[in-house]
Amino acid sequence: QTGDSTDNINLTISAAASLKNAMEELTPMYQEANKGQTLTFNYGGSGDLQKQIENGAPADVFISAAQKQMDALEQEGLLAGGTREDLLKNNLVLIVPQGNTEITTIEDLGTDKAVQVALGEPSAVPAGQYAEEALTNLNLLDSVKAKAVYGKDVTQVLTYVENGEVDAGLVYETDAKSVPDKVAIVSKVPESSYKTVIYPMAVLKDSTQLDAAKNFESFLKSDEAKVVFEKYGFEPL
Amino acid sequence: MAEGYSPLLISLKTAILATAVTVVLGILAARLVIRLPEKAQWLTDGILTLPLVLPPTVIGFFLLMIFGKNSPLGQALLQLGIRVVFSWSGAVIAAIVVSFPLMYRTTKAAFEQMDQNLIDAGRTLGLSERYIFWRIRVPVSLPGIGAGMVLAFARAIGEFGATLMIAGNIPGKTQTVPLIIYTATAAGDMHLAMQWVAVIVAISLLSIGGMNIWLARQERKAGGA
Amino acid sequence: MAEGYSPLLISLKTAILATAVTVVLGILAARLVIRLPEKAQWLTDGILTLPLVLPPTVIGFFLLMIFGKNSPLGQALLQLGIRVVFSWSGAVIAAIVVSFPLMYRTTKAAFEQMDQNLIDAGRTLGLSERYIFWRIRVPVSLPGIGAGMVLAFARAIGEFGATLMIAGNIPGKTQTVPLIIYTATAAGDMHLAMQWVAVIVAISLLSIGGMNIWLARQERKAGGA
Amino acid sequence: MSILVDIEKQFKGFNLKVQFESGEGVNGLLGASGSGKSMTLRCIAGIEKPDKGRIIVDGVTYFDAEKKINLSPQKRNAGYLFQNYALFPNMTVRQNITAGMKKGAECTQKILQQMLERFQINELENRYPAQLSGGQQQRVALARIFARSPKVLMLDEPFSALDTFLKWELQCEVSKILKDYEGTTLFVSHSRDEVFAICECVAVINDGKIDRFGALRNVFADPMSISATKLTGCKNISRIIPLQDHCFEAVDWGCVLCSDVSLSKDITHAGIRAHFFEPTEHPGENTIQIEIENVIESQFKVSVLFKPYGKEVNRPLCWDFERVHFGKEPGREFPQYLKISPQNIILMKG
Amino acid sequence: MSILVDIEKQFKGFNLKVQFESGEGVNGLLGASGSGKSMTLRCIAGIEKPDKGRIIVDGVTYFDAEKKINLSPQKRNAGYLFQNYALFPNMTVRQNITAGMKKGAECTQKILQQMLERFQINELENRYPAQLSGGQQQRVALARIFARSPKVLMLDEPFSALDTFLKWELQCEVSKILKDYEGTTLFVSHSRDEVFAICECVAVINDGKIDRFGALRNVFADPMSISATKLTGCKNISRIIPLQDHCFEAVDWGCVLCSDVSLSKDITHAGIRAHFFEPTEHPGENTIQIEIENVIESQFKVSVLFKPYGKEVNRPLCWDFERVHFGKEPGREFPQYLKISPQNIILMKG
Ligand SMILES: Nc1ncnc2c1ncn2[C@@H]1O[C@H](COP(=O)(O)OP(=O)(O)OP(=O)(O)O)[C@@H](O)[C@H]1O
Ligand SMILES: Nc1ncnc2c1ncn2[C@@H]1O[C@H](COP(=O)(O)OP(=O)(O)OP(=O)(O)O)[C@@H](O)[C@H]1O
Ligand code: MOO
Ligand SMILES: [Mg+2]
Ligand SMILES: [Mg+2]
Repeated sequence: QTGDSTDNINLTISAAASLKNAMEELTPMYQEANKGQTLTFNYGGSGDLQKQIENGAPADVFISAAQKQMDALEQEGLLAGGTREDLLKNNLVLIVPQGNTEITTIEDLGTDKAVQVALGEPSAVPAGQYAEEALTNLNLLDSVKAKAVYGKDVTQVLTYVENGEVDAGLVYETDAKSVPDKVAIVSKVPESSYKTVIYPMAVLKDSTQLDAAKNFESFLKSDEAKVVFEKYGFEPL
Repeated sequence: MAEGYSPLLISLKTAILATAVTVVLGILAARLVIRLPEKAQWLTDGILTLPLVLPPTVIGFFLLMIFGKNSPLGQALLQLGIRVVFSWSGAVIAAIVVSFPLMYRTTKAAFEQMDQNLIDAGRTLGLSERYIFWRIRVPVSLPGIGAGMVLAFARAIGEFGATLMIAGNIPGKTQTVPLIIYTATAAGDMHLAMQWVAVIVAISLLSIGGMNIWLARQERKAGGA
Repeated sequence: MAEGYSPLLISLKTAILATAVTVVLGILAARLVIRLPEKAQWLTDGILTLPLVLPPTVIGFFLLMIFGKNSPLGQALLQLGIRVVFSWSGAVIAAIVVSFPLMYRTTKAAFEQMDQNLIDAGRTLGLSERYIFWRIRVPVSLPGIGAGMVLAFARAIGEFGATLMIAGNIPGKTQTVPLIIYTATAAGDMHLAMQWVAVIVAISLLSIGGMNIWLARQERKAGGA
Repeated sequence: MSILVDIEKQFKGFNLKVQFESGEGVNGLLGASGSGKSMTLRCIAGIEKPDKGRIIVDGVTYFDAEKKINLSPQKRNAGYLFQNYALFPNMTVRQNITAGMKKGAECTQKILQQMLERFQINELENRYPAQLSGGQQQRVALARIFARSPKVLMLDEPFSALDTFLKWELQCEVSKILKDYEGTTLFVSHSRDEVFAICECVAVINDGKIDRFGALRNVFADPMSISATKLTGCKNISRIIPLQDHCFEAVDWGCVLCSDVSLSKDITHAGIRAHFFEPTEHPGENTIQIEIENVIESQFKVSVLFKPYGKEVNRPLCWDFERVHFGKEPGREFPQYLKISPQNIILMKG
Repeated sequence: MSILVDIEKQFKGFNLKVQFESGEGVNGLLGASGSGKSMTLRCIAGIEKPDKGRIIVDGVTYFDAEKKINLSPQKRNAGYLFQNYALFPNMTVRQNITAGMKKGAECTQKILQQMLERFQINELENRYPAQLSGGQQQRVALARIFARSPKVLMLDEPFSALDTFLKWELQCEVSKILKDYEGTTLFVSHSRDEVFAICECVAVINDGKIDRFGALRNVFADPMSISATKLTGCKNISRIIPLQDHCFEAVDWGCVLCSDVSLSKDITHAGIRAHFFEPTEHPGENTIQIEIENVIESQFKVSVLFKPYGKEVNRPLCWDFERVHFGKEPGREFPQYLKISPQNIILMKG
């Protein structure tokens, strides 16, 4: 199964959509260093990516935005043994529309200062799951739930905040940094209040280009890649 | 089905109201456009069909721009105490926008297929253009209008991307069946998702069936034979 | 527009092929259904309209179940070297499925609105049902069929949820304009997203305009006057 | 060739119950507006399905309710000229005419040319129906039917939209074609002259029922029913009270007249065709002294409305005669008496 | 009331160029199939727009190409009976009839009842057009037009789908209505008798152009053009070569005949109506010795096709005469000569 020939290698990577900007910067770097190899990305929600892989999508590498999907694939035996690694960490931050100075701490979400709060749909959006966990642990959930608006993805949460439709929102730091002019980051959500957000990656069992895929994994772990990830707000592990 | 039946009720209410509005708007739009010179129609057609082409999320985004806090219209509405964003009215508006092209285009085609002689006869009988339109053109075009209605209703019931954006996904308020399906699917709860899919399938079979029967009766009433 | 023009080409190729298939399928389906007793039609109509009601993601999910490697069909196709998941054919299939109800329902309405006398005349002239259908019913119903085509094409061009699911979002291969809009939005690159929105608006204006002109010419050829 | 029709069909407010049998030749179908002529043809063509009965053409059962046979229109090979033509709007005149013809390149062309000439539509070959006048459409529809030589030919008022001259020419053409034609023809017409010129047998249909069926001459000479009498063009009809012998009192005209045959009991009405009065200056048998009420002059004809002298009648009688010199002003002398010969009195059953 | 029409309109393959002016009364429009009758009416009704010219009714300009006036059909108040009826399929007979009437509860009901009775459609009040026979549809269309008393009434073959008896009755009804009617009526008909019974003036239209316009009697007595002669029902037409005085050689008949007026130079054809021959047993002026080719007998009429004795002709002449006794078998004696009086010869310009 691992009969890689050195040239004409084309890796398909199913990656969480939030990685798109970073990956676009990394791709030429990798292809420069590994002549003859090309990278193809398939971006989507982690849950969708998981379902595609389960149904035979021909991907070589999977980078999920949460452990849950990776766990599922591992249990189903779809990962190549020993290739799963944690790649990145992301942080949950509290954001407000640019110019809003009322809200200064996460506790303000429980007060009248916040009339409506945008969150990711907890069952669908990983960021929403973590946000709920954090709010629970901070004893804010009951008061926030009544004013919560759930977005189907992080982008939607961002859009609401950008447009001032809500007074605050909880998103990943990386998402907040993708629109620096429009939203202001008030603070990181206390790390102790939620399980660390890990982006795991793994090579898939059905990959016919195991070596190249592993090589790509190690490239993502390299120092030059770390610089790029940091630039987009990730915390490389 | 932890959420109980409210998504079902919200979906039905939204779709019914939206379809009603769309039907009227679609008929009026078709009426305006068929009077334009043929040369101008490609542009109006292109523009009025846009909501079908654009991804619903993009439509939702535009709606947010139009009705949001930062827009003059949104501001004005807020002054009047009307909030479209995150409210049921937002869901209705989203459903109207996405279903409009279906109603409009189908109705227009039905109008075009009609026997021009009947219109001419109406005119020489001194009937006003309005009367000719509502009492002759519309009834005679009923199969086409009915098809448009069915499509619009189906689209409104299934609408999800734009609704989510402008109306939010607020359980008991704006969470429609497609939204709950989406949420469940995304969460990997296929069991719940499929339950709601079954509900939506049932709704559409029943409602489309009902509409078909109603339309057939109207036509029989109107068309004789 | 780092991706260059390929999303545009992919979108156009996909939508054109899908529309072609949908037009044929829609016409055939309408043909079958209008022959059924009226009582049976509410069911077929309901079922054939389902793809419009279901959220595209759910459709994509079902398609994945049908064409994925875990299904017998998917297995069989794989044996033949055909892979639907993550391939362009998947995008085409998704577009066909979502646009089908529009073509079907509009065409059926046009068929129903037609003068039954012409069909009867064809029959007494000994013309085969096939000839009557293709050479009389279809040409006479051209306004309706054209409307269906325009709607189907628009829907195919705008399709996104189901495509994402079954064909993936692979630049240069399955990434259509709506997908790049989605990806750009998801990555917060509103500028890029709006550029592509402009592209899709332009496509649809041009193509719908073109179709209108083509249809008008066909009708003029066919309908006299 | 033979045709047997024995069908029933119910509508809300109208019942069709038609029964006749005929051999080769041209059968006229006379009937008032709304009496069921078109419906009968539609049943034979297979467009409408009767509720009961059967239709057998040349030994082939087209329809039999009991045996559950219902041949498709295509298999019936019945040429039906629709009252409203039903031309295909998307086809040119040529395409319309050739559509129904069996394939076969050469012959198709020849027949097409023949039809175009026969029906005088040569120059319209490439037009679409929407670009034709009413009469032109009717001729194209005729050409379309004749182009495929069907087994049963059903013409529903084939000349109604044509001017006199053209009608006369086409009537000649069609009657020539029909002479050589081996199938059965059913010919619906409102014009007695047309029926007379073309048909051999006539069926008279009244309110959905066949009132009278027989050879043309017999039906016209002795229509027997009131509806048939009216449809064959008799303008003067009166209720009667039979007297002794061959005579009767015409109630509506207030006079006594005699026939040359004896009156059976079921005779209730008598009729006199407006052409059959003979002017005379002397009283006599079957002779009425007249009092003129009105004179209507038309191109070749004068209609005199009169009543028996000194009587009150519900409705005047009508005497038509031909004028030989056109343009002579009225003011002529009319006779004092009109005579009707006994063999020209039509007797009818109510 | 007055009407002035002076319009032109071009089609591919057909040019309409119609010009006439008339006062109150009923104007017949006679013309062969495809000659432009319906098109003219459509232009007046405002359904088609002429390319040039003007239409003025009762002082109101309906259309004037130069002044860019083009009144909407609604404002023209012209009642146009469509050749194909154009009933609204979604309305009942009652609704169809009342649709065009000005509002006003009581009166509407009264007029409706009157129309239903006049056109004998009382029982069909609640039917939809699809449930009516051809003739019933035509009557509903007539009722719909008459119900709103328009200023110009345009009837396009109003009785074409009716049986003889009903046609006769409705013709009486319509001519009664038209007598009291204050507007102008344009009446398209293919039936000379109908035109004769109803119209005061006649316009003859030939290939898009008005050939002849004048009082009914004048046009029929002296049609002047070939097309008008044909349309007024003359079956015998021949090219002529003028000789001295009032006489000419009839080229197609191979004989010499004389008229009672002198022949102007532009006379190229002569015609003899088939009814106007008089049988005689002696030779004489305008008398032809005949050789019978064929005898066609119809209900009340005998047509004898003959040629001058011993001559070869392209087309036989036709002599029609009325039969007074129906049912007499043929085999009668025909005369040896036919005479035609000079004043009954029609002279035409090519
Ligand atoms: N769908 C229907 N429902 C009820 N009655 C109907 C329907 N269709 C036709 N009829 C009636 O059936 C009768 C016969 O119709 P048909 O068309 O055969 O008449 P017709 O003899 O051809 O008359 P015409 O000379 O006027 O064409 C009419 O009285 C008509 O009103
Ligand atoms: N759209 C068109 N294009 C070209 N020619 C046309 C068009 N419409 C009508 N014509 C022609 O115009 C002529 C006049 O048509 P019109 O309907 O006025 O005839 P008509 O006198 O009413 O004849 P009919 O007695 O047969 O009804 C016909 O020869 C017809 O072929
Ligand atoms: O996998 Mo996501 O797009 O970060 O929810
Ligand atoms: Mg009929
Ligand atoms: Mg006409």
